[in-house]
Amino acid sequence: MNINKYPEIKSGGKLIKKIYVAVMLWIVGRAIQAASRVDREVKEEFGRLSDDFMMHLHVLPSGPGMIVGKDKNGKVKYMGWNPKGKKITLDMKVKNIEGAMLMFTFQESTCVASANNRLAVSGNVPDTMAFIRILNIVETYLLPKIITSFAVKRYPKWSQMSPMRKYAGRVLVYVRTFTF
Amino acid sequence: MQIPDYFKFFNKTRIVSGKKSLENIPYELQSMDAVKPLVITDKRSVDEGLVKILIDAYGDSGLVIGAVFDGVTAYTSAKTVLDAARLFRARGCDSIISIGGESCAFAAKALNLLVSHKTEDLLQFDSLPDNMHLCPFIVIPTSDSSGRETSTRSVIDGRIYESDELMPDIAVIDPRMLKKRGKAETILPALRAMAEAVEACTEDAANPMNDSFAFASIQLICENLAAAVNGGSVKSVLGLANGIAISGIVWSNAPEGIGSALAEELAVRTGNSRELCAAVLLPHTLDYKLKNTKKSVRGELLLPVAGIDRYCAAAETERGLLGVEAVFEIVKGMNKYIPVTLKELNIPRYILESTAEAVEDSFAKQYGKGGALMILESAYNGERVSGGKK
Amino acid sequence: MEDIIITLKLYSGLEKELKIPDYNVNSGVIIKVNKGTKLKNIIADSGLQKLSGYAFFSGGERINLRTKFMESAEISCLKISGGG
Amino acid sequence: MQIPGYYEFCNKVKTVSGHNALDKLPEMLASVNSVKPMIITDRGVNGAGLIEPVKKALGAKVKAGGIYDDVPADSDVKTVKDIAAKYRAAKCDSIIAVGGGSVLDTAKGVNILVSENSDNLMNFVGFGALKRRLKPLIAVPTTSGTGSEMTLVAVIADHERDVKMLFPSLFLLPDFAVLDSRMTKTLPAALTAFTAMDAMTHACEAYTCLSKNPLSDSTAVMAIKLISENIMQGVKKPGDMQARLALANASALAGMSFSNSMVGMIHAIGHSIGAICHVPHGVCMSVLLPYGLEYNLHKTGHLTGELLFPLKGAEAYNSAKAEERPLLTIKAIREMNSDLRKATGGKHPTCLKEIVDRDGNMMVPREVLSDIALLSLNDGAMVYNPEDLDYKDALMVLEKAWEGEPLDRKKIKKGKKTSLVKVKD
Amino acid sequence: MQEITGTSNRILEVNLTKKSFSVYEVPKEDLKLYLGGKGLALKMLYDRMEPGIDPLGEDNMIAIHTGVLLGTGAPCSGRFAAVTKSPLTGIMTSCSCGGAFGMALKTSGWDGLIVKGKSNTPVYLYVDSKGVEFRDAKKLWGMDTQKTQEEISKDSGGALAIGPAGENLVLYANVASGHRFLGRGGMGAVMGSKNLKAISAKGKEFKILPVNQKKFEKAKKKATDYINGNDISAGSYRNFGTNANVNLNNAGGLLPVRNFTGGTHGEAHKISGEEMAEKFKTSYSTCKPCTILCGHKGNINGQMRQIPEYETVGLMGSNLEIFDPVKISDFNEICTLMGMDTITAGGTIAWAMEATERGLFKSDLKFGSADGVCEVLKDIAHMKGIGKDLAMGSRYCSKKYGGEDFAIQVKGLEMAAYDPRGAFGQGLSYAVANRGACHLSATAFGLEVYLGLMDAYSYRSKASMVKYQEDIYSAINSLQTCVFTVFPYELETLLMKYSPRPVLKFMMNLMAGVAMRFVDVSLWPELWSAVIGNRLGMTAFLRVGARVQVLERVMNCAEGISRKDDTLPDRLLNEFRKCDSKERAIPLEKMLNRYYFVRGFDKNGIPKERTVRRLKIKKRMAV
Repeated sequence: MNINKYPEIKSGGKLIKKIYVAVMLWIVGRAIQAASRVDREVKEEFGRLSDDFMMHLHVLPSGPGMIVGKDKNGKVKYMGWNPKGKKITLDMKVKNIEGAMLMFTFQESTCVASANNRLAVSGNVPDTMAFIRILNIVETYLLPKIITSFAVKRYPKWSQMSPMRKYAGRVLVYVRTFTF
Repeated sequence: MQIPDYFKFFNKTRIVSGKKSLENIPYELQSMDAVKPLVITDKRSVDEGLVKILIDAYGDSGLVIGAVFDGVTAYTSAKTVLDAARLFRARGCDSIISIGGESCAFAAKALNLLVSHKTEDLLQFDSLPDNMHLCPFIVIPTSDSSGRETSTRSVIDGRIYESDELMPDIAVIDPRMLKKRGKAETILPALRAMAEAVEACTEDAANPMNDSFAFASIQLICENLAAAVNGGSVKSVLGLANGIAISGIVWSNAPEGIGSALAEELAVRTGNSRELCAAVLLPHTLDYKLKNTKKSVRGELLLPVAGIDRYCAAAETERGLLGVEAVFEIVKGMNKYIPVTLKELNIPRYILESTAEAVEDSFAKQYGKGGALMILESAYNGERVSGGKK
Repeated sequence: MEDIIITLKLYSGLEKELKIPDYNVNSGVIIKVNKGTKLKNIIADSGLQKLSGYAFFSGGERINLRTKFMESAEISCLKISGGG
Repeated sequence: MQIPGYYEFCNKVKTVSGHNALDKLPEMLASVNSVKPMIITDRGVNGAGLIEPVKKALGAKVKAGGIYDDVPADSDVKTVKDIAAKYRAAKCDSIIAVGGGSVLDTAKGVNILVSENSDNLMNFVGFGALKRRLKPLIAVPTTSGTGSEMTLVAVIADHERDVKMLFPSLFLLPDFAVLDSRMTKTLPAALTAFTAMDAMTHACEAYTCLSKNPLSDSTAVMAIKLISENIMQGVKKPGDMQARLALANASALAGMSFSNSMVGMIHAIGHSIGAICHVPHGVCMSVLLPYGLEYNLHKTGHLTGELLFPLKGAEAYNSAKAEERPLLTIKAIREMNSDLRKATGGKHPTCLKEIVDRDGNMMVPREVLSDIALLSLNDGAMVYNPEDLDYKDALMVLEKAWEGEPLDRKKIKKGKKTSLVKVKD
Repeated sequence: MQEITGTSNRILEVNLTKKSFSVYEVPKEDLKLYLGGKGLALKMLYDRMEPGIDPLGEDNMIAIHTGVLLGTGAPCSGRFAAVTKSPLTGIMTSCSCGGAFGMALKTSGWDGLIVKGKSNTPVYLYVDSKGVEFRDAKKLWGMDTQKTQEEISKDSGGALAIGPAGENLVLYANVASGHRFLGRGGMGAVMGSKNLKAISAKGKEFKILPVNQKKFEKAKKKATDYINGNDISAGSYRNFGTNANVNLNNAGGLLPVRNFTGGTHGEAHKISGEEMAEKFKTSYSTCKPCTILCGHKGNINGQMRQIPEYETVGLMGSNLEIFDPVKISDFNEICTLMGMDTITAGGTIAWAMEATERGLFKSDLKFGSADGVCEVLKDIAHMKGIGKDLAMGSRYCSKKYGGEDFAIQVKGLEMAAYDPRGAFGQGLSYAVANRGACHLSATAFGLEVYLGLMDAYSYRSKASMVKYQEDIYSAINSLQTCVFTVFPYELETLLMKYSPRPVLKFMMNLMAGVAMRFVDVSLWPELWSAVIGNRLGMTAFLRVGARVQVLERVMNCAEGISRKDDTLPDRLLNEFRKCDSKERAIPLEKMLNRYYFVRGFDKNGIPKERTVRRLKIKKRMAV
């Protein structure tokens, strides 16, 4: 039985998926920053978080990531993808690129994803819960109703989010996200 | 619910099942300090592209697969394991992944024994301690799996190696690995797994933990069997595979029943597959137990087999009988695709007698002198055991 | 055209027919032929007639008269038998 | 039993159960080749003389490396550090933890320090920090409820920095869980009731929350069946060993079930009440259980209906129509709470205002409900609850639970209805 | 000396339990459909025996039929056939043998013999024209096969006898007649289980005359000319016996070496027929009468001994890596005296050597060394020590001790001395042969390797070739004449002799089914119809072969045989011979599907209703 009949196999790359996730992370990151200025509830949520709050959501092992946190004077900013030089208080790791694809093609909502053990979160729990609520609100803004109703357990009814607030908010968030 | 005075229960295998579960493997391996697995599989799995699916799932993980050893054959021999061990050491692997049916898992477990103890001789492992430190071992069941992958046993060259530590660390059940099979090839592993689960929970020393696993396994198999055989929808095939994997755990935690002992002996003597013999003997072992043993068959069996509504609708005393009836329905219902009596297999009578004799003594006190032979005879022509109480 | 070495092994009493003095079973008859010659010509040189009754093998496989030899090889020539 | 799209199930603990399962201790120690175990317990357990059977079981052959018995009510870093120091001093090679949830969490913390021989717990926080098997750990639970012998999370508080450290890792699962009925023989009726209802809540929530899976379901049903058949017996006649063993098994099964299928809002709110009003965990659970199920009826009504079978038996399940079953289940749980209240002579509460401490004053005043609601929103368990909860929802549930009346289901803001059974409002 | 023209058609039915016998008249219809020999013997058992009976039990029967040609002086017609249910494989086994018993029985006025029941004391039968005498065999019990025959041949022309192996129920014990044997499948054990030590026949009471003397003489002359003209029968066989195959198989990579791991070996020429002929100065010692003269005897260190046949040399020589012809002859002598099948004994000992090497089995047998083998053979015959297990065959041992992948057997019968990985058609023939891994069911390697008419490493049209050969061999065994007549009678016919080889090769490779129809097999039916009188055409002759094959398959399926059993041992499917650098695996599944289609079986290998009906086999057992 000669050994070299059974060669070593290097793992390939999934470039397209990584690009797609990177773009989505960039959009969501900027959208969070936009929403923190536009939406009252998001502002409150961030208000409750500690001042040096710095969240880093990235895909293992070396996939794309996004960092959102409060800068020196407490404003919520999207801080790109490189964690060097930043003190991360909440580190949310998605176990593999396929898990990230499931989340960002909205086949699995954030809650279902963490229920299915796709995320490995280290950092204190209250911040995580706050971030999940923020993410739900941002998704309501970013995406049409049909898609978000999959991604969220309960789509905010008329009472919680008046249509005026939703559509105006959506416009403002899009504007802020795509203007530098 | 009767709790035995003393019992032990252990399940080392972590079940990860469902969509995109294969992609977890790189992360899981790293969390067990392993980076370079050796994949043990057989030609059929390679031809069906299952190995290719795993390699794609490895994409973007940055990890390396030590090698894919596809030399496992239906009969696992020590030579295959030694070849795999040499490859394992040559590539400097640190963990093992097995893709395929029973024989791949057996070879992988034996390989784990060899490389963890750094030895070349399998025969020195006569009785295995329960606390060996083995390499991380992941099993990926496929459509050929019949349950023994997730059990504590490995059979190499006809020799049995048994230890709690041989159970795989993780069983990854991914729908992409469950290729469509012919009707008989789908039914037989499922019925064998069900036979083992039914036997475990109708044993005298059944304990609540093993019962809950057994009920889960039986329910998964009974609910999904018909759908998996006819339509073969992803959900039903996945359900079936889960039921089969859980039955391996149940089997490892229960003493060997008369049904599986008879099936084993019959398979060795007639060359039929173990799955087929187990499937044919299952209803008749239960039928005999119902009528001829003191403890008879417990009512709770009806719940996983027939579902909660039929269970609650049945009267307390009738449940044992109805449970056995339900099992008969399921197994005999499959007679369009598989033989359901020993007569259809043309098994000569003298082989029935010698099989009964071989198994008789170890079960005599529980099932009486002619018990084994009565089971085989009723399984021969497919009728119910006549001479019993009812 | 460089030469290649063919070792001819004769069985089933062929060495008697060809009257080769003190034929050694292990080493056989060594002939030098140039590369690419067909089996037919090799046989002709060695003086074997009535080709139809014999079977020729090389490297564990049956070869026919038109097989060409590129590198040196060993050829066994035998009379056909019937099994049993 | 619908097979979920994705699930994970793991319980690597070797369960040893029986009336005198502890006699098998030397055998267990030998199987993990440990010769010098260290016993960790708390004053209550030691005082109740529950350590004697353990020592007797160890017998002459095995000499315990030392007994450490002043683990505080909720474990903290300081205790863990000096137990670890004692462990190293006595050169022990395994830990036997005898006690409730906090003793076990402390033991897990100690095991991390001694196995990785470091003394800073901080660098093991979070996922994937532990990479190798730790030294052997044998868990001997003395309460049949927390099920912490089956869970993979250890929670250790750091009082100086007032933060709770979470250590979720499969390597923290104990090697053995010894369910010996003698350990719970002396448990008073009220405590038996709280802990049994705690296990019941674990099982019910595991059956209805998001990462529900076949194995968690069947272990949950088995646990509920064992509890509903044995709880009254266990409370009325503490001496009945068979009931004790059944409750111990039920709590282990419930632990096995919820450590894989996670729990939802009831635990989230329960933790907050415990944190703010220091009410024992089991007490909050038994009160909040019916409210949790009511709140999620439009999402998991059919599952709640299925729970009627293990709770009240086959006849009750069979006689009720599919639509009625969920409400009957909730009614059955409320009845159980009131029966327990009678059996424990008023100690078992049926609503938040009835929770009283030893000397009779109310532990959960009304005005503190809003803080509890706010705190519960940030509890990790909220993720797994089938329905979202915001501040107002949580407050509404707490108010109703305080009063003791059933939820007004019209007020619940309902997301996408997934219950297969149309429960009439 | 009375006379029988054609055949007497009278069969003796002996019941050992009641010690009684009766005469059974073979109906004309059966004679037409099954001719005689193996065919008729099988049909007689098909009518009388139930499926599922214990081969070593009282209800098993042995049917012997001499066949029509025996006693007429036709070339190579000194053979008779016997059929029983084999204790080794649990399915039907049919053997043919060239010993003197056939002639003695035929010339005592009987065409065949059926033995039923079981005698409580050791007994032997004495047959003469009047009937059967049951004589006490207590003093014969324990004697070896040759001594027994001497004792009882004082007043008889020929005898059948079992040795100690048969008495101790060794599952592969054989039955001796002179120094020829009913070899495979354990017929000796069946006689042993009936306490039947021997059967002897007075003989020389009748003279057998063919109905059409003139036509018979013409056919006989033509047959003799073909045999003497063909250089396989007159050349290889006559000069070197069956051991002419040793060098041929060694060159073609078919020789079994070290339990079928290698295909060739440098020292193989030491045990070849050519060198043995010179060394032992061999002379003829054959069946009577025989024209090919393939059996030889020689002076082996001082003693005149029968030269071992090729199968014995292959399986007890090269397969054990023993290349000393004297040692092999010693093993052969022990097996002859004890009465054991050398092929199964060789295969089982080879398994034992490899299992010992791997530590699965405790014995001091080693490849390449002959010491210990003689003792083991004696232990097997007397069921002592490790012999007790080895006496059950390599399938039983491998299931008990492990090592099923290198137990080289199919359906329980050890494989003959041809490695199928060198001739894929032979692999299919082994898998589907009714008796188990037997080479006399279809000698596919003859066409693929020896004559080189087909590509040995392709699956194309191998199924139809194997079916054709199975049919013709079964038909020949139903005349009862020697199967070695296949080469002279077929190859010497005008069409085959003078058609150019490339045309033959092209036809055989691509259209084997069609090409086969052009082969002229008229000589056998000519001989048969000359003796019997009624006409038998070539196609009818081949249909008899097909009928016998399918009947045997029906009886085997009734014992539980199906596609799961039509396979080859793991080693031959998944490992490769040392000499095969291209590592080619046998495409068994493809060939099997095609064979079932060509044979008229269903996907699971069970004969279809239509096939059984068209071959006019009376439906008797549910299959």
